[in-house]
Amino acid sequence: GCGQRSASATELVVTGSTTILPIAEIAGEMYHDRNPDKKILVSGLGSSAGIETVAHGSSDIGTSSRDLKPAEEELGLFDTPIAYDAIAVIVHPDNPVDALTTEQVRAIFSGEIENWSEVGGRDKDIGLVNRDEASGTREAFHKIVMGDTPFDRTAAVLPGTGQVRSVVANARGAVGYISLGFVNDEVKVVAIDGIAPTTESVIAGEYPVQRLLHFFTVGEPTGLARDYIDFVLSEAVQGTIVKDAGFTPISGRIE
Amino acid sequence: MSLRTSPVPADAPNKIAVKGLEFYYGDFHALTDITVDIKEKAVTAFIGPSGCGKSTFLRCFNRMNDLIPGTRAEGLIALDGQHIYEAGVDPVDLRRRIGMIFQQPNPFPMSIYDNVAFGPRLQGVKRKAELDEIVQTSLERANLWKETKDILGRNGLALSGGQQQRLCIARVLAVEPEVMLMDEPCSAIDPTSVQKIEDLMAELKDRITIVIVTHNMQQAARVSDFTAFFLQEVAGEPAVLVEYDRTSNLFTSPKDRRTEDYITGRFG
Amino acid sequence: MSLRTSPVPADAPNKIAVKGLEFYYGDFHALTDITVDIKEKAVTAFIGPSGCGKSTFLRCFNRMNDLIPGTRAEGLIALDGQHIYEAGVDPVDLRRRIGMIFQQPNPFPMSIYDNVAFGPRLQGVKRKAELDEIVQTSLERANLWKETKDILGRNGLALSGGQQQRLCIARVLAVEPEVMLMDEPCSAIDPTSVQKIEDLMAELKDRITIVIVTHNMQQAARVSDFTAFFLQEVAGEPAVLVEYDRTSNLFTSPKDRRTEDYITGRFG
Amino acid sequence: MNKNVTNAIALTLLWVSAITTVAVLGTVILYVVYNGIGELSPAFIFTWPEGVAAEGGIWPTIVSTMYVTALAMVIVTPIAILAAVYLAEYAVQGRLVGTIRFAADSLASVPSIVMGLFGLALFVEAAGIGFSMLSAALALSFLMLPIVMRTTEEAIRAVPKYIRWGSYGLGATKWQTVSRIVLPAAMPRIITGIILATGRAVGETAVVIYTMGQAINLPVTPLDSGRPMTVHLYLLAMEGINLPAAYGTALLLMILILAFNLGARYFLRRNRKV
Amino acid sequence: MPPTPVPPAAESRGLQLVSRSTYLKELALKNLFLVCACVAVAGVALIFAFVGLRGWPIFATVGPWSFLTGTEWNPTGAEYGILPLIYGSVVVMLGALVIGTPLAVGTAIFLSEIATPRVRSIVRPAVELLAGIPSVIYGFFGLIILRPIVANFTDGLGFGAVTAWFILAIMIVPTIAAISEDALRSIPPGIREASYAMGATTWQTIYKVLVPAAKIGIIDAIILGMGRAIGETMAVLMVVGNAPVFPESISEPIATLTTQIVMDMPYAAGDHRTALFGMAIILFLVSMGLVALVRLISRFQTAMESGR
Ligand SMILES: Nc1ncnc2c1ncn2[C@@H]1O[C@H](COP(=O)(O)OP(=O)(O)OP(=O)(O)O)[C@@H](O)[C@H]1O
Ligand SMILES: Nc1ncnc2c1ncn2[C@@H]1O[C@H](COP(=O)(O)OP(=O)(O)OP(=O)(O)O)[C@@H](O)[C@H]1O
Ligand SMILES: [Mg+2]
Ligand SMILES: [Mg+2]
Repeated sequence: GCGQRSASATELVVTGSTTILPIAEIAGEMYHDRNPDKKILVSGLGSSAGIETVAHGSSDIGTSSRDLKPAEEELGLFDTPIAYDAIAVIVHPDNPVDALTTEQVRAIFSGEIENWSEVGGRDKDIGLVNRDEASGTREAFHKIVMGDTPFDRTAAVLPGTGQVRSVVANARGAVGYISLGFVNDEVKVVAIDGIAPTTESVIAGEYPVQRLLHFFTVGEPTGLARDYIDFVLSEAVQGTIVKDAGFTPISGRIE
Repeated sequence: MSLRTSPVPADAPNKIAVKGLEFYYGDFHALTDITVDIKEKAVTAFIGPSGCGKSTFLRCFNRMNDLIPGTRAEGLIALDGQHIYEAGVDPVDLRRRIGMIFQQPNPFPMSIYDNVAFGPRLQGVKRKAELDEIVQTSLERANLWKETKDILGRNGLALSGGQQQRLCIARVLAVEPEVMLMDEPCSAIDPTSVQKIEDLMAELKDRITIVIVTHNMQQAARVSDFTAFFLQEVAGEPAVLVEYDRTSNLFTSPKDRRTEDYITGRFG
Repeated sequence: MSLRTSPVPADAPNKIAVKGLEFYYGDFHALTDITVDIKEKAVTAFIGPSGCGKSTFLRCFNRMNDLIPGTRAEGLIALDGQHIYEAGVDPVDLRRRIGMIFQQPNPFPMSIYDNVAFGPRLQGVKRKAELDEIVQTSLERANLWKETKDILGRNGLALSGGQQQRLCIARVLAVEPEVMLMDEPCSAIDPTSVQKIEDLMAELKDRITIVIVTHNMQQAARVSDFTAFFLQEVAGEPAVLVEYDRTSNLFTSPKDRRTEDYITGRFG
Repeated sequence: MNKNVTNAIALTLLWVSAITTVAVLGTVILYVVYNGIGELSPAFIFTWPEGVAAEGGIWPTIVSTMYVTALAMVIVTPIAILAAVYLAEYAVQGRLVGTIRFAADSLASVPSIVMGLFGLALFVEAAGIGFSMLSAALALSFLMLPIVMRTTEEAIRAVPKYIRWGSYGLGATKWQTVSRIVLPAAMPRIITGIILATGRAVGETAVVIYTMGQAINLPVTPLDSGRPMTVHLYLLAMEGINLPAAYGTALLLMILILAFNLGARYFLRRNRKV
Repeated sequence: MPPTPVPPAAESRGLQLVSRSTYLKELALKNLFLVCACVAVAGVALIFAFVGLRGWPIFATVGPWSFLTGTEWNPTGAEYGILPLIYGSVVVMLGALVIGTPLAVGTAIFLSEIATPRVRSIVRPAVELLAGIPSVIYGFFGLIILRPIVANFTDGLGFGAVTAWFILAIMIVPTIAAISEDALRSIPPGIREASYAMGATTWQTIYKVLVPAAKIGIIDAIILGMGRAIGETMAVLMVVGNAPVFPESISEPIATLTTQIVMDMPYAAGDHRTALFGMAIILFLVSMGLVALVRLISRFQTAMESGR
């Protein structure tokens, strides 16, 4: 940290989650285009760093893809959720498996289950597709689904959502996970614990593999921070960037 | 101008007969209307100024020119009466019968033994004893056995220039050629070795027909029975065979003025 | 063996004096005990079989051998009485006074004009008029002016071999050397050009001392006043100066048997 | 006959290997052209990427690539040429020259990822230049140095010794000979070498990814960061969301590289002197 | 040298001594050039200093032996064993060599012995252009075209050593072909002529005379191709699947030293980052070692040819 920032009227520092980085950054540019005298400086350091820097005042907004830990609750941070990050488990369209339980998904990704027949599918080896460790999607999937169970390390590791999707779309035995917003017709989405991931089930909080993306501020946001956050919550951002980035807009929840 | 060789009878048979040969490097017409008979078991020398096509002509005899893309030979060259440019003649087989020695000694970068055994092996000789025998005989006939019999495993490149040239001769002898073409075989080696190689030629011509290209008129006079003088009179025009005769005649009483000018050193 | 040149008086002064020269290429001892006087305004020819060190000796005169790492010269070479290997003597200045022509014509890859102007420019001549003057005179003296006066801007490499060689001579003449060293200047060019260059040498020797290395004994006989015969008798041993005399004497009545053998073609 | 059959079979196989090589090149080029040609438009070249999936153009990445390449060329050229002059004209074979050559060969064979980490450690972090054109250019110049050095040295050595002797024989000093005769005569080949090395730099990814940063930016000063075309292509390809843009970028990159290579050839053919 | 005094001739203008300013100028220039030449040495030293020093601590903390032979690469669990990565690098490299070498040497022989000048003027630039194509493009090509094909054949994902073999094999062809061709072309033409004149066919000339004569050059070429294959990053990264494990088959995901560095660099910190630098310095040492090997072999050959 570089000491206490005096809130500036023209410059806003946003740090934190790499998952949120593209939204915050592109929204920042759009904001700057509309308000040429205002500058939004965005950097991605990770969620913990975001929470820490905003708490210590070296940034104005801390972004985080996880909830506050108990120890962080006392920092007196104000939480503005800006989007849902729901993760869909995808398989090849020909795969007869429609639904899995969280336990089955965990067993598949930890390498315990190696054949589709073990979960009611054809007798076919499972081809695991994982994301790289720098990925926010992997981090979220790990936290929500895997818990303490490690990933199977023989899985192919791909550093991009699109690649995961196209690999799964072309290999009959493959299974992978991507942000819900990136799902298209090429792949088939599997219901988890009986709930299919849809915008509705996500907003209703029923779909198990999801999390919220947060903007944290010290106290309720004011001034430039308020203005920027409002912009991020507006349809201009929610309907475009948030969707493009594969997240589910929060606008459905906020009346 | 002393002839060390015993004279060849005038009615000696022709080993190679050339009639009306024209030779082209692509568009460049290098030789025109060459007609000459190479006598069997004699040494024939080709002389002439640089660039007049001596090497080119020599390389027609074993069709080495085939390896240069775009070359063309017209007319007739017959080995023992058979036209060598005829369709169906295998140049590979032809070259086995007509050995060649080059200006620069060019032993293969392998052992002395393997150098000499190269040709026989190509022909399928595999038995060690047989190869040993061939290698020894060939080296002996090339007067190189004494110097190399203890170092047969050494790389041919490690020999001196003169020894390398004799190794190349041994290599050719190992395939028992009927004709040996030598393109300035002595120009890159020391005088003592030259002596040895000239002696060798004198010995070999009892069994083999030899054609030698040389720049050194003294050498031509010393070693050859017949001499052919080539000349390209105008640059860019094809060269012709000016005079062909017994060496003793050509050097003492040339019939053509140009031959006389050349051998008395008025040009070249 | 006709001498086209008027005889040089016997008491002509020495331009270069060599005494007890030993020359080494690293470990290889190339020349031993060479003692010879090069007469001023005469043509001196060096002859001998290939590899006997003629070029090596010639290159000692302008210290070109300095450019080959590991070479060493011992003994004395004096130009106009001054030892050229003395400490502190600038080889660059020496080379300006002793011009050199090589076997292979070697014009610079630039225009004819720039080729000739190269030397004067090195010496600091900058004025266009002065350079023009020097270029014209030098080309005239090299008998090349007529052929090139309209194409001075053309690349020197575009000339024929014989013209290139005369261009190289013009280039050397432009720096007004006192001595001109020529290392087989005619071996790579056509007979007509050889004639021209030999004529040129006959003209030049009124003002310049010329030393020429040649393989062609007829040429040595034609152009030179004095001839030195070098020989390396045993391969690996240093070469010696066998005989040095007026050309007319050396070719008609050699004193040394080896010289006689060589010029009558018994070896080489 | 048996021998001739073997000969024919073997020669056929050699033809096959050569044809395979050419065919692979053809396939790669055709594939990229086929898929990328529809993408190419002035808008694609001259506008900025936008949005999460980088729609739009790739102008800043083109500028970044050109910028860093030019900078690296400017840095490497004088050093490499003078170094080659030393090796070809001045050096006497010895331990020092052996060391220099070994170092140059080693440098030429350094995996580019190692060069990238090196640039990161030295220029970006230790020297504090940060992710920038300059850091990337410096790292790239280490990559180009041995290439330019070698081609220049070969070019200098290809100048016939007779031409040098002609100059020395006229009383030129070493430097005069080198600067007025040797370098001008060798220049076409030297320039060709530089162009080829530059082409290599254009296509380099692993070095620049850790020295230039990845942020899309239009560099102005050497201290600005940016994202070169190769890195952009890598990210697009791996992200896999916007493949058309990836094809377009690949095609432009390939056109650039081919232009460098063919340009170098053409230049040499036109200007060869010795 | 004996200082024999010689009487000076009357008209001698005397030889100039070397001028001091010229001497100094030439000396200064020479030293400037020397300094430039030493930049290459400095480069190598700097790489050692900056990559080596950064990576050094991992050898100390983990221990060189367990770093090199540890079978678990699991940085989040603080396990830094790079044996699977070394294994991956070696497997990928060997496969590429097996496929690429015949192709490259065949092409080299074709270029130097068989192609007419016209054909050569097409094939040779093609080989050079192959070297010019950026590795990301090969990677892209491999990812989009080759991987699905391999996936079809193996009924897997298509990520793994096999895919990398084909891509890498193509990438090392130019290196091996160019150096082998140089070696073949540097055989004096007289040797070829001699072989043909002995009645050898083209193929006999090639495999009995030319290939043995160029053997050392071809071995050099293969070694340098090996270096290229081990060091290649981007193309491999895009097709191997990046699983730092010992795979069960050649068509299952695998990782190499280079790809793991790229995968981990964005988020690595602390020991993990140090380990990546440690891997980089190993790569550097290996590539230097290969260069040294090539030099050693050439020296050996010189010794061979000068006799014995
Ligand atoms: N491969 C070739 N392509 C085109 N022209 C050639 C080729 N080889 C030789 N020539 C030309 O053919 C002519 C005859 O050349 P050749 O080598 O046969 O002469 P030569 O009498 O052997 O000369 P030298 O005594 O110098 O060896 C020359 O003008 C030469 O330039
Ligand atoms: N740079 C060198 N290094 C070592 N030895 C050399 C070098 N140049 C020449 N020699 C050797 O010195 C000896 C004399 O060579 P030089 O070139 O002076 O002979 P030459 O009489 O001019 O021969 P030629 O008539 O073939 O030109 C030869 O044995 C040669 O091998
Ligand atoms: Mg010839
Ligand atoms: Mg000489």
